[in-house]
Amino acid sequence: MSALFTWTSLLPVLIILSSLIPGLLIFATPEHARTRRTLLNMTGIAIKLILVALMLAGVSQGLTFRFEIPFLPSAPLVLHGDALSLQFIALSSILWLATTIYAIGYLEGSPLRSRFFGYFSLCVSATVGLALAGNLVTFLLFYELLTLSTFPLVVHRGTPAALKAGRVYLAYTLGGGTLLMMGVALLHSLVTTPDFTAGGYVLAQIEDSSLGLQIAFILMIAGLGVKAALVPLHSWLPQAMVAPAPVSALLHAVAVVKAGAFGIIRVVYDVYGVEASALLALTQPLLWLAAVTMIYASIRALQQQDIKRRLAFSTVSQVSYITLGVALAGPIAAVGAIVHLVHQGLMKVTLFFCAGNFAETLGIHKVQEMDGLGQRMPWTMAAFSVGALGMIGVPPVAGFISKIYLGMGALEVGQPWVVLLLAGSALLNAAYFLPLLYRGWFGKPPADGWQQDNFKNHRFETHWMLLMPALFTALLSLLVGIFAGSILSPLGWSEFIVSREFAQ
Amino acid sequence: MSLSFLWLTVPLTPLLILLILISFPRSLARLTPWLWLSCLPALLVAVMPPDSFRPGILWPGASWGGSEMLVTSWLGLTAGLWAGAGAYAASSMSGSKHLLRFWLFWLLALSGNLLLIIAQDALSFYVGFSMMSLSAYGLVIHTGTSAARRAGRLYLQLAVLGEVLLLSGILMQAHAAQGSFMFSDWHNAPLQPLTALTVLAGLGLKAGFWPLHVWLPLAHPAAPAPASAVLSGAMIKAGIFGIWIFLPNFAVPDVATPSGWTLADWSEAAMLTGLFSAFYGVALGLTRTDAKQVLAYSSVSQMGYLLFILGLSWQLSVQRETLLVVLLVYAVHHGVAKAALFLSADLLKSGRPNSRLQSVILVSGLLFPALALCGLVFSSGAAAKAGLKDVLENAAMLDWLPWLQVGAVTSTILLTRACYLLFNLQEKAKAEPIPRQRLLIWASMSMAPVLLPWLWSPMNQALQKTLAVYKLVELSWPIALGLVIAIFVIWRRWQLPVFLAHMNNPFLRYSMRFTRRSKKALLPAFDVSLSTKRFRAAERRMNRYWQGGTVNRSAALLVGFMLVAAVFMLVL
Amino acid sequence: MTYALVSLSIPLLSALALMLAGARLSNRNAGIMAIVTSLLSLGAAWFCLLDVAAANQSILLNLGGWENGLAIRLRLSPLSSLLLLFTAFMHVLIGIYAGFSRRGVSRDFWTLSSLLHGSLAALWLSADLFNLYITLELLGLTAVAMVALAGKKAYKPAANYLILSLVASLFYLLGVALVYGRYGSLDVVLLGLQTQSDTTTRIALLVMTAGLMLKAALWPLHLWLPAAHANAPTAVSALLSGLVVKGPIFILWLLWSEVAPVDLAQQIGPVLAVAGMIALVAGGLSAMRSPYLKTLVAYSTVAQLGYAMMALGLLMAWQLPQMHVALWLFVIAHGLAKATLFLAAGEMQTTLGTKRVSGLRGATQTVPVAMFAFAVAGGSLIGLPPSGGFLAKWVLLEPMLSSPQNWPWAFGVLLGTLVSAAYIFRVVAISFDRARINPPDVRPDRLGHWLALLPALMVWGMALIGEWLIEFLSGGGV
Amino acid sequence: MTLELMPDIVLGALLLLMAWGALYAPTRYDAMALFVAFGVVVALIWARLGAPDLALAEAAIGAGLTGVLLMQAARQLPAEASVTGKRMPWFGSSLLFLVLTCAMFAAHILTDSSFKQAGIDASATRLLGGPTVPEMVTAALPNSGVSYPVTAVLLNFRAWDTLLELLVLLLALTGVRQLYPGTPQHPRANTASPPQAWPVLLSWARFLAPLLVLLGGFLLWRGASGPGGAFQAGALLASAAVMLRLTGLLPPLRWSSFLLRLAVILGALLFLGVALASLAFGDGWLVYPTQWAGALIILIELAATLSIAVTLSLLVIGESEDLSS
Amino acid sequence: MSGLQLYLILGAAVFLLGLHGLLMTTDSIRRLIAVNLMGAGIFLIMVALAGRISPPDPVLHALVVTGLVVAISATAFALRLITAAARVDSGQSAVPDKASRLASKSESDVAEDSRP
Repeated sequence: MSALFTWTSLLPVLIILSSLIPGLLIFATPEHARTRRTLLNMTGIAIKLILVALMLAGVSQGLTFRFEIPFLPSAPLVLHGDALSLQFIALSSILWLATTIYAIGYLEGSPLRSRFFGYFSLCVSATVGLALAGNLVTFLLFYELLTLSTFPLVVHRGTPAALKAGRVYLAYTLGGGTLLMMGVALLHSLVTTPDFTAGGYVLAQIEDSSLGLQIAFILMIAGLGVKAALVPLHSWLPQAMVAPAPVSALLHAVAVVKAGAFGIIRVVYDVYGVEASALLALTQPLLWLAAVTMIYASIRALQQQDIKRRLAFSTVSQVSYITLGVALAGPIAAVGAIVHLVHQGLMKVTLFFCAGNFAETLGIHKVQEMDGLGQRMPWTMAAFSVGALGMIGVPPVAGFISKIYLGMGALEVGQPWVVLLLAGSALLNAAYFLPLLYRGWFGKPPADGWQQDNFKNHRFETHWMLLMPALFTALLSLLVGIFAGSILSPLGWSEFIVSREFAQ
Repeated sequence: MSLSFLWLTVPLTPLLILLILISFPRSLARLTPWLWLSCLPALLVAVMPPDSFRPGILWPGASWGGSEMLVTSWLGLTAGLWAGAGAYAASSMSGSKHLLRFWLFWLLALSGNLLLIIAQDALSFYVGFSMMSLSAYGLVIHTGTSAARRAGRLYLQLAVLGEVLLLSGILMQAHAAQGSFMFSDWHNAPLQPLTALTVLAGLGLKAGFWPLHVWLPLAHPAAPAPASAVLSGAMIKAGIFGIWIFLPNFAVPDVATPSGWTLADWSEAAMLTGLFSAFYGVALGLTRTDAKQVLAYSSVSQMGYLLFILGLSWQLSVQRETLLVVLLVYAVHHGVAKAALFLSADLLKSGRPNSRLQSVILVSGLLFPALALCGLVFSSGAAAKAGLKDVLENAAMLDWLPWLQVGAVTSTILLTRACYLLFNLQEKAKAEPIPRQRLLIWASMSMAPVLLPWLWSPMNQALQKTLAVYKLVELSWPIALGLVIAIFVIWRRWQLPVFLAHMNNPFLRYSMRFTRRSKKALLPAFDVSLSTKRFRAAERRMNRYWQGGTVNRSAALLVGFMLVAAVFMLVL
Repeated sequence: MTYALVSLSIPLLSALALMLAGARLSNRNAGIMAIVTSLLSLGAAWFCLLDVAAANQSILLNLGGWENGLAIRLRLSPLSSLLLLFTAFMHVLIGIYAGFSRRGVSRDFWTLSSLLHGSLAALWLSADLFNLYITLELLGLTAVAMVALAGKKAYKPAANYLILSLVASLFYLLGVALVYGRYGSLDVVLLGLQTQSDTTTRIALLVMTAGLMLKAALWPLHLWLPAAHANAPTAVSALLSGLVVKGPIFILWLLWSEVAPVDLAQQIGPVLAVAGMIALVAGGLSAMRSPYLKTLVAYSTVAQLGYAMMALGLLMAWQLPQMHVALWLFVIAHGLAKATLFLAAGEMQTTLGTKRVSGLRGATQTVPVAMFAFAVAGGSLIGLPPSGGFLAKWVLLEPMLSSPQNWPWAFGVLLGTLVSAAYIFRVVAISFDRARINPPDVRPDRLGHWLALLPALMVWGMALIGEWLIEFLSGGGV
Repeated sequence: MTLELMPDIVLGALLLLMAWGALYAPTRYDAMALFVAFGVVVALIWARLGAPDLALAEAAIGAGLTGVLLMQAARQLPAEASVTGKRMPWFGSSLLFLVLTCAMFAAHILTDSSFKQAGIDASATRLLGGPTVPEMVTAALPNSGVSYPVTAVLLNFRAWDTLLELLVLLLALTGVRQLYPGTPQHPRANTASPPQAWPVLLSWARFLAPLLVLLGGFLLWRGASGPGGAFQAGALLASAAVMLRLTGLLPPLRWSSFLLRLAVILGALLFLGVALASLAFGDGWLVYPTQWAGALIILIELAATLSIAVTLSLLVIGESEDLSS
Repeated sequence: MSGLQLYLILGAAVFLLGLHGLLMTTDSIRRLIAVNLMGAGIFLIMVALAGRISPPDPVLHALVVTGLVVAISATAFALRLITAAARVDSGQSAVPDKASRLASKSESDVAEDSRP
């Protein structure tokens, strides 16, 4: 009992509560109480950031943060803050900050904001919980909660298109959740559900029940692959683009797709372990799947004329980098995968912020309408460029660091064709991003003025709450690329994680 | 206290200035005349290189520095060219639109170009290289004309391709070097032919020799003159520079690949390609009627020579030091001269000389670099050519020598045509005096081919060797022959067939086709549609059937269920 | 045991008192009285649960002190104590809803609900086949009477329900007669020691099973349920779906887990399990396509009972104790969730003035609490963690997944989950429609909405005591 | 043997005939009449099978109360769509199927030893080698407080069943009650005088009713030692009440009257009170103290008879004004 | 064949006949009669079983008595319900029933939708 109340065991719970409680309070906030809502949001974020910093310090000092309550037989609810969780938590907390500010600006004056921010906070809580989950059952729990809390955000606009997208989203994610549950249950019946362990815990059972382990793996990857948007389970993602921009940003950069990717990392490294995965011949198919996703989604992105849809397909492609890195099953590739989790988040959130800014400020949704944007909104366009170039892998934006590590990792494990794949993907990325930049910077603005022009007489090119988050994340994605060598950078932290994962 | 942090200022100064420009866009007009100062730190460290700098918190393995001649002189050349062109551009671009955009790209490209030179590891090089290549796109299409946009598209496509190839090469070589990105480690690592090929292709696309030159004759004419000057003078050289440091000729036996392949095996092919490129550039250049295009083709031709030297260096590892000097001399020489020539394309359009002195300056300023490029005695060209010849002679590779002579002749013919076309520009020039500032900068750059041999020791040493009379004759007769042929042609007013002038670059078409194709639906979408319409009728029937008679139907189902269960319970 | 009997007699006394009081007691006071007695009963049930938990085994009581076989025996197992508690809780909750929310109920509701409470308590405690028949009849008649409370529109479904309910009881009675004729005993425990799988026993079990399935509306004998449950008053629907259909399931479970010979159970188990699987899908599809909200919820009962049937069938087939746990966890989780669904559905119907699912457009704005309750309870039906539904599904899945030849059954669970998700989220998705809001006719009734939310939160709270529940139920379920 | 069985076969054939007629007679009225006749035949059969108390009950219910109930219902129901001309599909085949089922069941009964007449294989119904339940009843009868075994079973050994059964009755009444409005609004509900009855019926009722009351009292008293008991008595009393009410000789039974309500619930209330008292002060739930068992049973029976009688009469003849509160 | 067996078979026959009636009749009254027939069949079986020993098994007789009470209660309720339902069907609702008036306070505005 005493172990329940030490600060190290309570910290994970507090981190979840720091967004959950404000979220619930926000639900109860009247619509017009804007200040109160903002205050609640900001307090939650501030507390969360402080707690995360505390945990970050603790974990690097070697402390363990573990909270456990009984739930199912031999599968308790465990929250466990380790280095990998912190990577994800830090990302989601920081991006929560940016996205909340952005959303406040974005939704100014629109109805149902209390509901929106309530679910928004729930969504972050679920994401953080998912990151802190200490075993598969806990992970599953938060995985489903995430689905539930994001759905209201996807359909927030409440238009028929939004509802359609929401239905598709649910069909996919709940289906995926079910598959995941089957996989988890199957695995539980084979090896029960201990905590995530570096190097996995199934190795002992591999002789007796290889078929079961393989099927469980397939089920879980299929379940996680829905959220991670692996082809052919990806098509909810582009459709979910009807959601408001902050939601798209959150879906793509932090919460949903990352939850899937994070889950894949957990399953491969901490449940099965690299060795067992290789023995069961599981990593190679996963690798192919990731490869197919990368190329397919990139090609599809080329054909999209809607900015957000193009970004969505880009997400599909980029998230499979993470899967790719995991499936390569080598330490360097693992670093690439884990660091890309953060890098892609930062860059993609920037892109969505900017796309939202275009839509909000000038009513621009299509690629063709982007001509001359750089003149009207140079800052946003600059942030957009940083994100886009990062996606292509142009240094020194963060993306190239991931790419280098993935490539090196592929060569390390003797899969040189992956380098070719990365090259091809980079080319395709360039093919669908550069035209946007071209139009933005070098196109001619419409002769008869913009079709709509909000914020014309503002101090900045758009509402400051819309602009600042974009600039902030763009700057971050630059900085984490430039200062990748520092210990506190995502890269440094990823190497720290991997050094633990592959210690044995 | 170590001054190594000075290396940091080399790429950062332009970026810092860039930030200032962004922050105070309104004072752009006041700042532009001073922008060339951003190259000062680079020039400074080129003169007095401190210890190399390893910023631990940058990307892994980042290391900037280099005190050897290669880096310092290349840095000096690059910084000088950028400074000169920058100062020139401050004047020449002053009236144009999107000035801020131009300078932003300019400074970014500058920063990248400087960074790639001082990089001691592949990643830093790659960072600089990417910054430079992509920013240069902004310079290429600055004018916004359709030609510029077409050229820009092709340039960008190939630049990205080149970068990707380069990155693949870097990855493979870093893997061979146990994960290290330091060039110093690479030199002890085995080199795979595939790695070599990708690096060669990636950097070659920048260097612009045949057959990777396709973008070059389009991009140079499209860009504003100062941009063309740095493009041709500094940026394409970065490709050569890169090849030199990426593909060393240290054919150390114990790091050879298992197959026994070394870079030397490709040496002859590279030299042949280089020579072909030299003649190809001339041949194509002669068909052009635009001065800048001709100059661009001349660059293709000259890059061929540089490739020739590179190829040679792979074979003659023992003479690496000598060859390095030759390469440096050649690169500096060509960079300076070509930059001056490109600038003149703008200068001659900008106005008419208003005094005899100006006319003299104009003519000589045009002729010096042109003739230097042909290999005029006492100029940098002579130093370069002679150095190359010496190496060949020392290595007893005399078969190649005649080709160099022929090359000199053809170069002369091409440059004569270039000068001819440049002078023709004067006819279209505005009827106003040439801005003095531009003239001054241009003139000082034009003099460089002549002055440099006396100021810069490596070139001076190379030039010293040409001072024997027979050497002077040997250097001069091809120029003379070329001039004679050219003057004869001009005198007889021979015209090239028109179709040649209108011969289009097929790659433009490919580029367009690629762009269009990429927008078409190539792959099917796996989108699900949740439609119930099809089942609606059947559903209605079902509903009607089950609607009435709950009791009867339940009883029937009860009996039916009992029957089934009875079969299971009693019969089975 | 004393507490159990107290818990059982309090509602019966309350019913009699209410009848006696008649119109002298105002409607409101009658409600308060019923609620208070339910609360008392709840308290007794709680102590009874503690007793059983302390004893950790079943307690048997021979009524009248007569010897085994002659006396009717009551049995208080951990399961029955839990069900007692559950029943009392549901009555308190729904009583409060019926009494204090804006939707009024007639005075007879209180009599009937007290009687229902008592008869359910009698059912959970009984271990005598004929006594079970009477409780079954009591249950059926109460349910019908309560359906008829809804007024004219409900008479026809109620009449159908009554007829089929009687038929079902008679089938059961026929089986009881045959069993007594064959073994000369009605006591469940004694019969469990005696039964053999001869033809008479088979016939008896067959007719009893059929009858109980009809009564419990297990697929394919569920036709009466949607109409009856959908047409009943809101509070009644909640009681019917949450509690009443569970009574016959209890007897069915008793029959097959205790009375029937094991080999027969193993033989017939798969049939039931398959029927359960079909129920899951067929009921779910009907719910998915139902144009009316309450019909949707009612069909969802049909579907969810498929889980129970599956658990029962597999319990019979494999004779695994986990399946007891799965079955009863399903029952309790479903009861709580269904209470919420019906209360929320009723509230939304009233507030929005429409019975149609499509009338819920914009419900998240206009009736947020009720809609939220609906969604949360729906989550448990789907089996999203960490709800009670998930707990049950997990326990059900474990044995299915433990060996490869059982995996096909897991596919049924998978399908069931997906179909449930489809119909729940059909409603939820519509409620987010902001473009074509259906404006409310009356102001939402706050209390009613929050009360609807309560059981939903409880079913998710089951996760907190999940491990204890599983242990408790597997400790002495039989 | 066949000869011996002749009356049974005749009765059986009659029974089936009546049953068939009750279902498929051309008019609803015929069907109902045949169902009443069916009840009479059943009563006969039970008398023959040695269950006189059942025969009594069946006579009171099947022939009496059910008939009235059906007639009343028929009066209020709209005319039935003709069933004779049109038959449901599968009528024949389902009948054949059920006949086959019946044949199979018969075959089983004829072969299974546990269904043989008397001298049955007693071991089959012995409880784990112990005595059979009837033997137990016989053995425990002296302690039960009554001497007639059926009554002992009903009110002592299985008193819990009976208590619940009383609740079923109450429940049915509650169910019926709430089909009627709280305050009469329809003019017909305000009828001050009962409908005019035939003079013959009137005189018969005057004669029969006291007889029935008397018989009921007798049955109740006799229940302790022989066939009879609360239910039979209650049923007879109810018949009398119904008859008197139908002929207008009895005032309407008003639910609003407290005494009536008390009478209705008295049986169950007393029973439950006894149960609770035995739980609180005695040896346990429904354990009668041996010396008071007889008295308690009589008391309960009395109350139950009253309740049953009133409840049944309300169920049968309660008009809306009677039932409204 | 003994008398016991005869009555057992007879009981089964009556029960099945009732079931057949339930299958085939559409009139509510007849359905109720069918249900009562089924009940009578079962009681017949029970009484016949009671007659296996002499004196007859009192337990079974007691069970039948209880069953009869239940049956008559249910029948009475069912008949009232059927009558009420039929009144509603034919639209000649004699009196507005309590529940619907009560409901009308809160539910009067509920749109009465009809099935498609």
